[in-house]
Amino acid sequence: MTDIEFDTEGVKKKFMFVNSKPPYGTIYALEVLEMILISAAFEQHAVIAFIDDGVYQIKKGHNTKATGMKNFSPTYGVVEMEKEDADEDEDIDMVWRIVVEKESMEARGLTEDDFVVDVEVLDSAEMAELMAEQEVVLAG
Amino acid sequence: MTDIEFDTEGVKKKFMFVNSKPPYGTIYALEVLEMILISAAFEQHAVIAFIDDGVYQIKKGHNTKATGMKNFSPTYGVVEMEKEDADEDEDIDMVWRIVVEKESMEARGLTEDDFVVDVEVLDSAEMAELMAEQEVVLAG
Amino acid sequence: MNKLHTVNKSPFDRSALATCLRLAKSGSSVLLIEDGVYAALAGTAKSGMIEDRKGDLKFYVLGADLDARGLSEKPMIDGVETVDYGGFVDLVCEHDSVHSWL
Amino acid sequence: MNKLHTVNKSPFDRSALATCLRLAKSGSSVLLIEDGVYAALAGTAKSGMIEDRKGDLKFYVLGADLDARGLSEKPMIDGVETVDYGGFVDLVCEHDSVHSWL
Amino acid sequence: MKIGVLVNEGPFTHQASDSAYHFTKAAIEKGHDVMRVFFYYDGVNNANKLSEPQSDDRNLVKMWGELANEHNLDLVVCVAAALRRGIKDEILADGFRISGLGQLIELGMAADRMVVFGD
Amino acid sequence: MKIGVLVNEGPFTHQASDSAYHFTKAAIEKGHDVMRVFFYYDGVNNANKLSEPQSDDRNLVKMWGELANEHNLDLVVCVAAALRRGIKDEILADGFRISGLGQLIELGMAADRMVVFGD
Repeated sequence: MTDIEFDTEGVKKKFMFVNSKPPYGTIYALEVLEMILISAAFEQHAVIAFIDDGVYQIKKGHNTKATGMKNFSPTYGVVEMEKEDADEDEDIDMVWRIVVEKESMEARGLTEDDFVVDVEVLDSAEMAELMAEQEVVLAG
Repeated sequence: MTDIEFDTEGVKKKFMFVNSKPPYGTIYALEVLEMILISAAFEQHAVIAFIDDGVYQIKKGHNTKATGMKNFSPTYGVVEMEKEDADEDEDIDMVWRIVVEKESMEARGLTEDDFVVDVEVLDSAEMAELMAEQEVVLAG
Repeated sequence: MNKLHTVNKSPFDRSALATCLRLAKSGSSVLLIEDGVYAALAGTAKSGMIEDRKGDLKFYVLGADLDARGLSEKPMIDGVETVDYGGFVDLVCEHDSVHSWL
Repeated sequence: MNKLHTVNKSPFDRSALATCLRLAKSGSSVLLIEDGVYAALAGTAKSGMIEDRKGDLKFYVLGADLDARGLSEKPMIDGVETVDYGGFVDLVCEHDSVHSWL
Repeated sequence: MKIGVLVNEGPFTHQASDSAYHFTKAAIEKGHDVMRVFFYYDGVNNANKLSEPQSDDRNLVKMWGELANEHNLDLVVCVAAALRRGIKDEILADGFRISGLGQLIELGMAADRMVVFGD
Repeated sequence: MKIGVLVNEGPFTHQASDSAYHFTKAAIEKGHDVMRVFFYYDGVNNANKLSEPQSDDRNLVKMWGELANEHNLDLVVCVAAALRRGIKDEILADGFRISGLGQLIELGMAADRMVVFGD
């Protein structure tokens, strides 16, 4: 079958990628990253949110040598670059945010310094406000 | 490749099948039943245990018409027959027990009358004792 | 925005419902499907989760999933409305956006 | 019988560890693997689960899974012993039977 | 209304594919335009034409294919997720096509509502 | 010591297959007899030879097959679980064989220890 194309000319939506699962035990953390990177080409607004055990996805120092799994952590460097590009290029109307829920982070013994990317830490009420604004919510 | 056979002549072990997941949301409840039925032919001791959300697997009145899924509930009638055969045939040294953890059942608003099979209700301490005796613990 | 939240996990085993209730804004709706329907039962150790939020959230449960699990004759928490797959579609359309709490 | 229990689920999201601790007999051992290793961390909201049972259960954690998750330099609960896959095999052999809490 | 559907889990193992199927069917019956159903993560296993459930069980792979053929429904399997899991053209079921993840983002952009079914 | 291993989940999606692989390898290296690795539930997807992970990721299907060939390890895929999920002879990877669930019960009977990896 041939690809079906949609008319998305000029469409600008608010996407949110919700990460709530711990890394490595399941594949969601890795495959959601592939989603996030592909979305950059479409120049949509995007919020990458970490809640519950999802906050462990961006913990520094992942070392998967002994488990033999693929370490997806360096890919967050690419996500951060895409975000910086979007922030700095004034011709592109595209805002990317990386946000962490404070309550989830603290319950899990983590602080901002534990993360491999720069994040905005939001409390539950602020996270709820931000989530309420989102138009397309994708999770894994 | 051809089947490799083990010498299991005269082996009699204590098997336990642990059901802890709710039915239909995932396939475990159905596929563990296939395991239990096959095991009957090997005349081993077996405990079929329901703990946590697993107690919902034997709730009466499953009706899967609208979801279109396969209703595995009638298969518990077959399990009960296998158990009765084992109980009544004095030539077969094989004990089957169907046990439910009381605390799990009560937390979920269920009573013995809710179940599609006759069960022994054990409290956590009794269940812990029984579990400790088992030699082969299979779960799904 | 007026959100529809869906929860498909048992409140006894998983944290999805608790997270949804923590992060759903007042006035939005929650539809329980699949193993999420157990949260709609009255008289369980987890009934309080929904009872406590009946005032500021609207709750729905998918009837097909109650039936599959043999729960249709069990008492439901007051105010939880049962819908079929068509009703699920209507809820999706009546709200501005859908958030699935996986 | 002297049992080895394995738990591979996060204590924050899933009930598996709580169930294991409720039904494991005094004197048996618990090995945390995969997403179960988060329960071995000191200073989290769930650290108490293992701290409370250190007296009557012996706890182990798989180092490979701590490493993968970037936890090897984080403080662990006192008394939890780290093993590698070879140590996992040894534990299986030293105990009479294995119960995986899935 | 234009609706997009995402399926994250494989058939039988998780109810997500069943729920997505019944939702999609109901949406079509109500006259909505289900623009595309996108299969990601283990959802790609819904497109394995070798799947042969027991005779008294539903055949989800076939059901999706028939729904697609009856209603000209676009069933797209993510190529990256599919390669990893061994879902390739030689076993791709009737009614499905393999394409890139961009087609999911486009779906999110084009649809009025996006509904996700997963674990 | 005679050890039996049960794998309940598919490759990549869940770590169960990775953990079982490293456990099995370590057991063999310590001189134990891993009598059989039985694949049930989604575990049957570990035997799909079409699986083609990214070049920088591990290839679990191949790793299991190689371990089997090196150490004469018996990898058995449950026929009922496999049929449902479309794992058939035409896509069965090297080193695996398809057989009945009785082979799991026999494994439990014959092995000194049975270890289960799942979700």
